[in-house]
Amino acid sequence: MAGLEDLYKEIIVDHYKNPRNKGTLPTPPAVEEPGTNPYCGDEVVVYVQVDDGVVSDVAVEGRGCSISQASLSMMSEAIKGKPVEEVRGLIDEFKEMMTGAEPDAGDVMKKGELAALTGVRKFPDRIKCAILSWNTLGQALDKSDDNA
Amino acid sequence: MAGLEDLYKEIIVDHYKNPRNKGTLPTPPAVEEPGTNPYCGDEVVVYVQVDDGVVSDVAVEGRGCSISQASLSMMSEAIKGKPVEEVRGLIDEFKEMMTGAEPDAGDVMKKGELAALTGVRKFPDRIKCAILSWNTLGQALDKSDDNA
Amino acid sequence: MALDVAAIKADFPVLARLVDGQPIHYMDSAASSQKPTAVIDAMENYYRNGYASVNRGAYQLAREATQAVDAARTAVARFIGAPHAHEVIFTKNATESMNLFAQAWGRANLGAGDVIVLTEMEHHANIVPWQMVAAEKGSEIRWIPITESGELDLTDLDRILDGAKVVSVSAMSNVLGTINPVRRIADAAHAAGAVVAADGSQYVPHLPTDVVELGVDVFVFTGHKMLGPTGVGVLWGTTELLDAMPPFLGGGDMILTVTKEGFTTNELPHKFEAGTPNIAEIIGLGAAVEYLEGLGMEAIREHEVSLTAYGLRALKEAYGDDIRIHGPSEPANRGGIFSVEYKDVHPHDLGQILDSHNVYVRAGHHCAKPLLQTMGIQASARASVYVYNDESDIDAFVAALAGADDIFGF
Amino acid sequence: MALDVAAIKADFPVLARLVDGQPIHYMDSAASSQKPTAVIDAMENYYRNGYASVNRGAYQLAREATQAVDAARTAVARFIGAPHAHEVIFTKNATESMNLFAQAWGRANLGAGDVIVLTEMEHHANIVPWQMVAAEKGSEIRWIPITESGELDLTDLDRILDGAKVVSVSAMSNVLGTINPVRRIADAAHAAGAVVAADGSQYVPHLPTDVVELGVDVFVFTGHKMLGPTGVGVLWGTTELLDAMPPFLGGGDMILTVTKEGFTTNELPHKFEAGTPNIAEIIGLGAAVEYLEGLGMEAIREHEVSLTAYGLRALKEAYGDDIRIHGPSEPANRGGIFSVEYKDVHPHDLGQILDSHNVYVRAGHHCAKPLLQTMGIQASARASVYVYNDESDIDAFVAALAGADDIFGF
Ligand SMILES: Cc1ncc(COP(=O)(O)O)c(C=O)c1O
Ligand SMILES: Cc1ncc(COP(=O)(O)O)c(C=O)c1O
Repeated sequence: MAGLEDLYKEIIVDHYKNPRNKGTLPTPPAVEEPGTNPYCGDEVVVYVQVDDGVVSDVAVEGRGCSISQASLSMMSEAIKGKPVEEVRGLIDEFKEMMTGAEPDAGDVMKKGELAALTGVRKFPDRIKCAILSWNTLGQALDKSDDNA
Repeated sequence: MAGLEDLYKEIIVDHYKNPRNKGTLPTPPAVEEPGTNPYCGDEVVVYVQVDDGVVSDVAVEGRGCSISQASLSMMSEAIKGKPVEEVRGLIDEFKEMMTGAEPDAGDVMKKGELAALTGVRKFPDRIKCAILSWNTLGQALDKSDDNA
Repeated sequence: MALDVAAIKADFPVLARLVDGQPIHYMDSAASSQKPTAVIDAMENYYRNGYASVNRGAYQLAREATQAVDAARTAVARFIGAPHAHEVIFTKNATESMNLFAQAWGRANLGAGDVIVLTEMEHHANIVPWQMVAAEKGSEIRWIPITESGELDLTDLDRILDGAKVVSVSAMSNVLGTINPVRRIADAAHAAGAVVAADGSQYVPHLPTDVVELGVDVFVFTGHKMLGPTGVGVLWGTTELLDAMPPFLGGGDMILTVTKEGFTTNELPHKFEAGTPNIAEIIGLGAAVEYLEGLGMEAIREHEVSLTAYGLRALKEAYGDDIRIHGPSEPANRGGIFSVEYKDVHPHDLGQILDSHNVYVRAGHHCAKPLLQTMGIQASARASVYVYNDESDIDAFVAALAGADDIFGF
Repeated sequence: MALDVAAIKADFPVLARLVDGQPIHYMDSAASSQKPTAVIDAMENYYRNGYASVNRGAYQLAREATQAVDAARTAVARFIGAPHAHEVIFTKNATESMNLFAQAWGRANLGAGDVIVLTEMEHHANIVPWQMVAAEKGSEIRWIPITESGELDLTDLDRILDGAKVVSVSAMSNVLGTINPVRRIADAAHAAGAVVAADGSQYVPHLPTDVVELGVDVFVFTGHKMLGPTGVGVLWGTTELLDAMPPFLGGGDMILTVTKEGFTTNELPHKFEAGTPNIAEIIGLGAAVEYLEGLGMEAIREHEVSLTAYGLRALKEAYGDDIRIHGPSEPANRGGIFSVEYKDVHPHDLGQILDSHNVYVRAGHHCAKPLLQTMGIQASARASVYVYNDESDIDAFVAALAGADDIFGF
C-alpha cells in the first residue's frame, strides 16, 4: 500500500474542504453538464460559459470523495479565462498525466497545482475519481459547440 | 467397475435379442401408453387390455438399450393373465427390488426371471433403464382404470 | 457453544496473508465471504481426481460427478429446510435466481396494471429485474417504506398489498443489517392473494434458515457470501410454483424432447438448469454448507449478535456523535453489518484510509441506490463480520477510523 | 511443431488416476475437457491468497481480483481476435450466452412472421432459446438441411435466407465433427440483411479462432470444453450490436443509476454482467487460454487432424462394415469426434462396455435430437480427442469396441 500522503496532499485536502468556483451559472448563456461515476456514485456538475472562443466563466457543484471534488475545484481554477482550444488541450494532457506512461517531471510542473494529483496514479482505482470532472468538462464544451 | 456379467446376464441378452409379446393391440379395447427416458432416449410403448380386473393381453414395442428393452420384454411375460391388483403389487415390488434396500434373496427368487435384473443395481445409472417399462405400465393401468 | 474463532481463522488461508508485513482484517463479508480450505479442497479434488460432466455420462468419472452434485443439492435443501431436493435450482448467483423468477414467472403471470410489491431497502438484484418486467408488461411497482431507524414500516401494509400479485422482500438488508419480518409479510401477502419471494442473500449465511417457516413461495441466495465459491446461486421454490412456471433458459438438460417443431420441458430441478451446470461450484457450495453445519448456525448467529453488540458499543464509545451507524440499534434485530458515516469524511476516502490500515471494508452505494436516496446519502462505508471475525477485527476497524482525522484535520 | 503429448498428459492430474488399477482413456472432451494444473492452480491461488469481490472494493484484495478479471478478459479477447476486450461478456456457459442473445436481442428485434435461420445440426443450446422467442413473438424458424455425409447443404441457401432477420449456426458440430463454412453463410446472411451468430463451443477449443475473419456479429462458447473450469462461458458481440441490445439480467453492476422510477444501463461489458461475477471461473478461463496459447492453436489443430485420420483409418481397418462413423470422412473438414454405430449394439450398451475398459466416451443424443432424428438414429456413442489424447487412446477405444461381441454374441 503506497503511503496515503501521496493521495491526500495538503493542496488536495484544501480544495476539497474549500472548493473554488462553487455554484451555478445561468443557462444560457452557459451550458450545464452533469457527470457521474457509476461505481462510487461521485457526482459533478460543470457550468461553462464560452464567449468568443474563451471560457469566460465557470462554476461547479458536486458530491463525492475528496479526490473527485478536489479535482473539480482545481480544474475550475485551471480553465477559467483560457481559450477553448487550450482547455481542450489541457483535458488531454491531464488525462495523459493520470493514465499515460510515467509523466515527465517538466510537463507536470507546468500544470501547477494540478500536478498534486499525480499522486493518485499510485491508487489506480481512484484515477477515475480524478478524471470525472475533466471528462464532464469535455462534454460541456461539446455541448457549448453545438449551441454555438 | 463391477463386472459386466452382472449387468448383461444371458437371460437379459436373450430377451433383448428376442423380445416377447412384441407388437401392438387395438385401442380400445386395449390402452396404449408411451414412455421415454429423456437422458438416454430409451422409448417404450405398452399396450394392456384389462378384462374383468385381469390383464388379459399385453403387447410392447420399444427402442433403446438392452436393459430397457429386456426389462420391457420380461415385464410383458410376467404380467400377462394376472389380476390388475397383483400386477400393481408387482410394479411396487420390482421398483423396490431395483431401488430399495438390498433385496432379500427369498423375495427375489419369487420374481423368477425378473430377478436377473437385480444385477443392474450395481450400475446405478442403468436402474432407470430397467424401471422405465414398469413406470409406463403403471400409467397404462391408471389410464385403463379411467376408461373403465 | 461459542465459536472458536482462532481455530476458524486457521481454516481460511487468505486470513494468514500479510499485506505490507501486517495481518489483514477482512470485514467485507457482506459483499463476499472468504473460503475455508474444505471448500477449496472439494473443488480441487473434483478437478484433480474426478473431473467429468454430469447427468449423461455412462462412465465412472461422470457417475461420481453426478453423485457429487446430487449430494450437494440434498445438503443445500437440508440447510434451508426445503421439503424436496428437486426444489433447489442451481444458478450462477442470486441475481440470476431473482431474474429467473421475475422474468419466467413475471412474463407468464403479470399484466398491465398488476402490482409488484418491493421494499425501499432492496438490493438492485431485487429491483431491476422487476423494473424490466414491469416495463414490459405495464405493471406497477409499490414500495414498502422504511422508518428512520431503518426498519420496514408496515403501518400501511394492507393498503400496499391490496391487489398485489407478487411481493418480493429482502430477508436481511445488506446496508442496514435489518432482519425483516418475512413471515408476517408473507402471511399478509398470501392473504391478499400474492405470491411471495424473499431475497435471502444476506440471511442464509448468518441465520438458521427454514423456508417453510419463513412462509415464502420462492427464496433466492448466493453461494459466495456463505463460504461457497463464486459462480453459484440458488433459487428455491415450491414444487407447485416451479412446476407451473415456464422455463427461463433453453438448451440442453432442461428438455424432455426437442424436435424441429418445439420442445417439452424436463422435470425439476433440470427444467431450470439449462446447459452444463457449474459443477465444481455446486460441489464447493455443498462443502460450504457442510462446514457451516459443522459450526452450527445457531452458534454462528450467537457469535454475530455478540460481535454486533460489541461493535456498536465500541464505535459509540470511541466517537460519540461523530459517528452515525445506520440501521436498527438492537443487535437482536440485525446482522453484523456496520454502515457508518464518520464526521464529514466521504465513505470512499474512509475506505481508502481503512485500507491503509489493512481493514478491508466496502464503500459505496452497495447496490441499493433507492435505499440510499431515501436515506438522503450518496454512499456509506460498510464493515461486516462473519464466522472468522472477532473483537480484534472490530478494534482494528474502530481504531483505523481515527486515521481520517490526521488527513482531513477535522 | 508437433505437440508433446506425454508432457501434456502430465499437466492434467486426472489423467494419472487409475480405475480398477488401470489407466483411463478420457475421450469425452467434446462434452467437457479435463483441466491442467495451471488452471486449477490459478483458481486455487485466488481463493487461498487473494479472494475478494471485484469492481467496487477500495482495498488491496479487491483491486487484485479486479485486475485479474480484466487480464482474463483481455486474454480471451486476444484469443478469439476480438477487436475490443469490452466486447467479451462473461456468462455461466454457452447456453446462457445463446439465451442472452436470443432473448435480449430477439425480444427487441423479432416479430410475427420474422424468420430465424438455424441448421439441422445444432445443439439444443442453439435451438431451444430460439423456439422460445419464436413462440413468444410468432416468428418462424427455418433450417439449413444436411447432406448424407453430415455437411450443410447450401444448395438452397439463398431461398432459406430470404427475409431472414437472424442466422445462428454451429461452427463445428458436436456430433458429426463437421466444420461449417461460417464465413460463407455469414456473408450470404449479411447480404440478405440478417444478423449472424455462431456457436463456437466445439470450435474455439480446437482451432485458431478469429471472430472478425469468421464474419459474424455474435459468437458464443463455453469455458469447460477448452480446459477452463465449469461455470463460465463467453458471449462475444460487436460493440455496435451489444450497445443497441437491451440488457438481459438486471441487478448490480449492470446499472448506471437506479431510482424507484427506473434504471439506466452501464457501459460494456458490465451492461450484460449482472451480479457478482463468476470471478474464480473467469480467472481459470484466462489461465486456460494462456495454456492453449502456450501449446499453439495451429499445433493443436494439426495434432487433432492427424489423430482423426489415424482414428478413422483404425476403426475401418478393425471393423470394416460393422462400424459406421458419422460425419465427413475427410479429416481436414472435421474435428476429432468419432460418433459411431457398432453392429446392432445400442450406444448406451456400447458406452457401458467401453467404460469397463476405462475408455470414457459419451452415449446418447448429445443434445442434438433434431439432428439425430434427421439421421434416423436415436443415439450414438461418441469418442472425442483433445490435446492430451494420443494414438494409444485411439487404440484402446478401437480394441474395446470388440468387447461388445463377447456379450451380445453378434
Ligand atoms: C455445439 C455446442 N453448443 C453448445 C453447447 C452448450 O455448452 P454448455 O453446456 O457449456 O452451455 C455444447 C456443449 O454442451 C455444444 O457442444
Ligand atoms: C441482499 C442482496 N441481494 C442480492 C445480492 C446479489 O448477489 P449476487 O451478486 O451474488 O447475485 C446481494 C449481494 O450482492 C445482496 O446483498
